[in-house]
Amino acid sequence: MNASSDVVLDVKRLSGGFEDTDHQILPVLTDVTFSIRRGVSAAIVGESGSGKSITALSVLGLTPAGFSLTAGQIRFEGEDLLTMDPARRRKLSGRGLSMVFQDARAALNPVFTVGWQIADVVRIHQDVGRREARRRAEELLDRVRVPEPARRMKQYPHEFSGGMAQRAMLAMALACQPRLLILDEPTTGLDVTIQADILDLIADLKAASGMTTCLITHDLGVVAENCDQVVVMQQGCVRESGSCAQIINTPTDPYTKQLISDSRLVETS
Amino acid sequence: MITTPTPPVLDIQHLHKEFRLRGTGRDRVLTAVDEVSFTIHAGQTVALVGESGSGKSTIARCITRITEPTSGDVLVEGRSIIKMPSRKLIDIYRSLQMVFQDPNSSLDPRKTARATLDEPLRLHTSLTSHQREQRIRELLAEVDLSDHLIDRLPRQLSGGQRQRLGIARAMAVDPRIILLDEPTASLDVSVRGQIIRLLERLQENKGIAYLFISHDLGVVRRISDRVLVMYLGTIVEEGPTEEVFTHPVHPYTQSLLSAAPLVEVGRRRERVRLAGEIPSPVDLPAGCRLVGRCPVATTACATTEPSLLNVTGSHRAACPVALDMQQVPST
Amino acid sequence: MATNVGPIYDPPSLAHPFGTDRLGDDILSRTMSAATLDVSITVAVVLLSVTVGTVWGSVAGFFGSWFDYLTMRILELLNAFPSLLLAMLVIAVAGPGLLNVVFVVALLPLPDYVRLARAEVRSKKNWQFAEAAKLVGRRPVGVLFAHLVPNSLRPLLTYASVNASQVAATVGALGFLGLGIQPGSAEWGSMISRGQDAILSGQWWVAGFPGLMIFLLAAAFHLISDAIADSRDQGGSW
Amino acid sequence: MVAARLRPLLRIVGAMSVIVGIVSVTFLVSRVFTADPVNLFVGNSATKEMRDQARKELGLADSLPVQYLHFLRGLLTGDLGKSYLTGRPVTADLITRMPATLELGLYAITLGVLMGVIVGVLAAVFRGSALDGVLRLLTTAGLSLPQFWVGLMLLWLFFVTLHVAPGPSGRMPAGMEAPPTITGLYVVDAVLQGDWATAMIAAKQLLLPVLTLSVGSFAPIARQVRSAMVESLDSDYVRTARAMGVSQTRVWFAYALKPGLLSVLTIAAGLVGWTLAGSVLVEGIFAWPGIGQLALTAIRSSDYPIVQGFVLYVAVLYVVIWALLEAVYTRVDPRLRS
Repeated sequence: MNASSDVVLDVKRLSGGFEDTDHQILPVLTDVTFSIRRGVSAAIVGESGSGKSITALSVLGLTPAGFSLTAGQIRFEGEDLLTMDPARRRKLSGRGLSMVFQDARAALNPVFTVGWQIADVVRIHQDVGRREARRRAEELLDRVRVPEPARRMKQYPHEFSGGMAQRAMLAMALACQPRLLILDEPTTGLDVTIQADILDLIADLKAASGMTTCLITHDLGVVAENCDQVVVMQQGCVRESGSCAQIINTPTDPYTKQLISDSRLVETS
Repeated sequence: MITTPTPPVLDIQHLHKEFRLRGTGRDRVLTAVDEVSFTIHAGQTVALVGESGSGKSTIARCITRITEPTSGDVLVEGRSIIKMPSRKLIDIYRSLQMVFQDPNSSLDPRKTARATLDEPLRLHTSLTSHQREQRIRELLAEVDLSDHLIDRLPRQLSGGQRQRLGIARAMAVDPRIILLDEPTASLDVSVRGQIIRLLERLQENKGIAYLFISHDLGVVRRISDRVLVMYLGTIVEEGPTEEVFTHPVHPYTQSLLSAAPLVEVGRRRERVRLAGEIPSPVDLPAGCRLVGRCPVATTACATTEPSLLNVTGSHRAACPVALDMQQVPST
Repeated sequence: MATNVGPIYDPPSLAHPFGTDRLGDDILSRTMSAATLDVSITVAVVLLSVTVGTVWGSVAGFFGSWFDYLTMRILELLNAFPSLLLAMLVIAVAGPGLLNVVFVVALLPLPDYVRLARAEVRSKKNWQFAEAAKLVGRRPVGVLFAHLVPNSLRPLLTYASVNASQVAATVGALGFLGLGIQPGSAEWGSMISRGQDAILSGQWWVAGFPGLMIFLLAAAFHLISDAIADSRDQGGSW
Repeated sequence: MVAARLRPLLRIVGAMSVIVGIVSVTFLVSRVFTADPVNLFVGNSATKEMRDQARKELGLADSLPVQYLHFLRGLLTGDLGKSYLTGRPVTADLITRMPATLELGLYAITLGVLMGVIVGVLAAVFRGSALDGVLRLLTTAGLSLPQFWVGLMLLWLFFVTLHVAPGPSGRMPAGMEAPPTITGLYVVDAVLQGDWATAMIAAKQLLLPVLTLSVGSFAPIARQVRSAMVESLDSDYVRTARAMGVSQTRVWFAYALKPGLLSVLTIAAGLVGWTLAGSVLVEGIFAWPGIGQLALTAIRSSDYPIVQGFVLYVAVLYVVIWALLEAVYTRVDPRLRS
C-alpha cells in the first residue's frame, strides 16, 4: 500500500499490565499491534476493559501508577518512544502528539480561567510573549467556534457546558499544533446533537491542519460515520484492524461481527 | 379518542414541575416539565426521548413522587396518586415500579443480592421467610442471574448483572408498569443487547407496560411502540415509533434523528442543524422554545406557544410551520 | 491508689524505671493505672459523641425543614465557642468529676459529628438507592436508618478515630489545668501538672512519661484512622 | 421568600445573634450555677453591711432579668463590668493584654502555615518516597503531641539543659524594660525604634512559646495541603496538561500548587480556634501575660466578668474571621463564585 514513512504511529506487540500486591503483572494488554497512516482519521474501538484507553495513554506516556509495559515498541514517525531519550520524548508530547480526554470539564483546571490555560499551552509551544499568547488563544477559541471568545477567555471551566469545554480542549490541543491527535471518547456523555457538532468540528480542524487523528471510542456508529481506518480491541487484544468500510461491511472476526450486530440491535443467531 | 373499557395503566394529565432558584437578584423559575399529558396501556412500551434538560427524568421522578409535582395529575390504574398521603403510596408501588439509570448507585452497596430482593418482598407481601427465599431464587432465574450470585454485594457483580438485579427488584412485586430511566445508558453495547432482550421477554410473559426513558435512539426504535420527543419540558412530537422515525415532522425531532450516528459506512447523512446549544430552562420566554435555533421559525413562532397538532392518525407534532410544509406536495 | 513509696525525685532506674515524683510515688505504676482511666474516658467520650451526633445529624439532614434550621443555628453557636474554654468553664462551674468530664468533653466534637452525618445523609439522600428504597416500600425513617446511615458510617468512624486522639489530649489538658476528674488522682494530665515545677529544677521524668503516654495513645488513634481511610483507597492518603 | 438584596443584612444580623447568644449562655451559666461571687470581692470575714455594699457595687443586688438587661446595655457601650477579684474594668484588662496574645498567635500561625505548606508540598511532590514516609510520621506526631507537654519538654531541653533559650519569664526577662509602645508587639516596636538588641531579646522570649503553639497548626495544614495537591496531581486536568506538553515542574508549581494553597483556607478558621485554645495552656506555662492566662486565672477563681469578656472576645474574633474568610475564599476560588 504505502511506504513505511507514511506511517505516523506504529505499535508492535505491545504488552503490559497492572502490578498486583504480590508484584505479579496482571495482563491488560497482550501483543497489541497496529499502525496508523499519516493523514487518516483512525479509530480504536472496543468495550470497557478492551484496553483501548490504556493503549492511548501508553503512547503518550501517561499511564496511571501501577501500570507498566512489559514488551513491545511504540514507533512515532519511525522512532521508538519507549527507548527514546526521556528529554526528547517530553519534547514530543504536545507538539508531536497530543491527546484530549472524555470529560472535558474535568480536564480543565478549575482554579484558572480557560483563557489562561490555553494561553499557557500556546506559550509552551510557540515562542511568543504573554500578550500575543492571549491573542492567539482567543483566535483558537474562535476557530473551534466558541461564541464570544473574548468573554469566554475570562471564564472558569465550571461556567462552560460540556460541549463548550470540549471545544476549549480542542483549542488547547490545536495550540500544540500536533501531528497526531488522540481523542479519548471526546463526545461520550454529551447529547447527540452536541456530539455531532463536535465530530463535525474535529473533521473540519483535521482537514484544515492536515493532522492525523485517532479516535478512541466504544461507539461503532461514530466510527462508521467519521473514520477511515479501524482497530477493534477486546480484552487487551487487537481482534481486527483495517479500513473502516471493510471491517463494518465485511467483518471476519466473530467478536467484531457480534459487536456490529449488538450496535445495530439486530438479532444474530 | 375512543374510550377504552379498562383505564390505561398510567395516565399523566397536565403534569407540571417548577423549581424555584434562589440567587442574586430575584428568584427565578426553572420549568422542568411543562403541562405534559400522555397515557400508557397494558403491555405497551412508550418511550420518552430527549437530551439533557428536556425534563424526561423529572417526569419519572414526579410519577413516583420521589419529587412532588407542582400541578397536574398522575393516575395509576385509574387511581390518582397526587393527593394520596405518602404513607398510602406503598399500595401504588405494588403496581408501579422503577428501574434506575445507574445500577452502581441504585443498589445499596452494603446489601447482598438476596437482601436487596428480600426487602420488597418483606415490605409488600406476607410471605414467610421460606417462601420469600423461593421467590428470590425465581426472580434471579427470571432475569438470568445464576443462583451462586445470591450472596454477592453489588461491587462483586458486573455492570450488566447489577442492572439485572435492579430489574429483578422492580419485578419482585409483580407491577403492572415499570418506569425505566435510561436503563442501558451505562452499559456496554453487548450487555445493552442482553438487557433489551430480557426486558422484551419479561413484557411478553407478564404483559407489563414500560415507560422507557432514553436518549439512545437506536434502543428506543427497537423497543418502543410509541415515542414522545421532549424538548425543554414539553412534548414536541409524539406518535407510533416507526412513523416518527421515518417521517419526523418537528424540526427538533429531525435534528435529533439526523444527529444520531448509525453503524453504516459512507457519507454522513444530511444533518438538520439547529443553531447553538440547548438554552437553560430558566425563565422560558413565551412562544415556541425552539425559536432562535430553528431553521424554519417565523415571527409568529416567537409569540404563540404551539400545541400538538395531528399529522396522521395518532402522530402529532407541535409545529404549525412544519405541518404546513408537509401539506404542500413534495416537489 | 497503691503506690510504692520510694525516695523523692529519684531519676529513672531499675527499681523505678520511670523515676519517682515529689511524694516518692513510682511514676511507672501511676502511669499504668492512669492508662485504664484515660483510655476508658476517651472511648466513652467518643462513643457518646459519635452516637448522639450521628442520630442528630442524620435526622436533621434527612428531614430538613425547621429541625435542620435549628440544628444549623445551634452548630453555629457552638462553633464560635472556643471548645477547650467551654469545657473549662463548665467544669469550673459544675465541679470536677468523672461524669462531668465525659459529658463536657463529648460535647466539644459533637458539632463536627452532627455536621458530618448531616452532610453525608444530605449527599446520599438523592442517591438512587435511597430513592429505590422508597419504591421498595420503605417509610422515610426506614430509608434513613436501614440504608443511608449504614452507608455513611465510614467517614464518621474515620473521623471518630481522629477525634479520639484529640479527646485524649483534651482530657489530659483538663487534668493539667486541675479541671479534670479529681485533682491529684492518677490521671496523665494531672500527673503532668504535678511535674510542672520539677521541670525547671531538671526532673523531666515526672511530667515526661505521662505526656509520652498521651502522645502514644493519640498517635495510635491516628494510625487507626489512617488504616480505616486507607482500606478504601489504596495508595497513600494521609 | 426574602429579597436577595436583604441577604447580606441578614448575615450581619445572624452574626450578631450568634454573639449575643454566646454571651447570654455564658451569662446564664456564670450567674445561675455558681456560688456567691461577693465572697471573692470582700473575703469571707466581711460583715453583712460590707457584703450588701459590695453586692450593690457589683450590680448583683437586682433580680436576674434586670442584671441581664444591665449587662446587655453595658455590652453596647463596651462596658463589660469589673473583675470580682481586682475590681479593675474588664475591658481595660482585655485591651492591655491583647498585644501579648496577638504577638504570640500571629507568629505561631505564620510559622505553622509556613512549615505546613512546605511539608505538605514536599510530601505531595515526592509522594510514595522515603521522604513522604518521614514527613507522614512527622505530621502524625504533630497531630498527636499534647501542646502543654511539648511546652514543658521544650523548656526542659532548651532552658534547663542546654541553656540556649530563656526561662518562663513572660515577654521580657526579669528586670528588663519593655520597648515603648507603638503597636504593642515588642519585637516590631523595638525594630521600629531601631533598638535591635531589645528586639533580639524579645524575639528570644517568643521562641519557645511560638514553637509550642505552632506544633498544633503545622500538622493539620501539612495534611490538608498534601491531600489537596495529591488529588490535583491525580486529576484529569493535570493529565491533560501533561498531554499538552506542560513540564513536570510547571505542573507541580503552577497547576497543582494553587488548589493546594487554596485548601489551607478551608481549615483556616479551625486554625485560629486551635491557636486560641492552645494559647490558654501555653501562656500559663511560659508566664505569658496574655488574654489566655487572664482567662485561665479567671476560670480557676470564678471571676466571671473576666470569663465573660474573654468569651465575647473569642466570639467576635470568630465571627469576624469567618466573614473575612468567606469573602477571601469566594474571591480566590472561582468555583465558589456565581
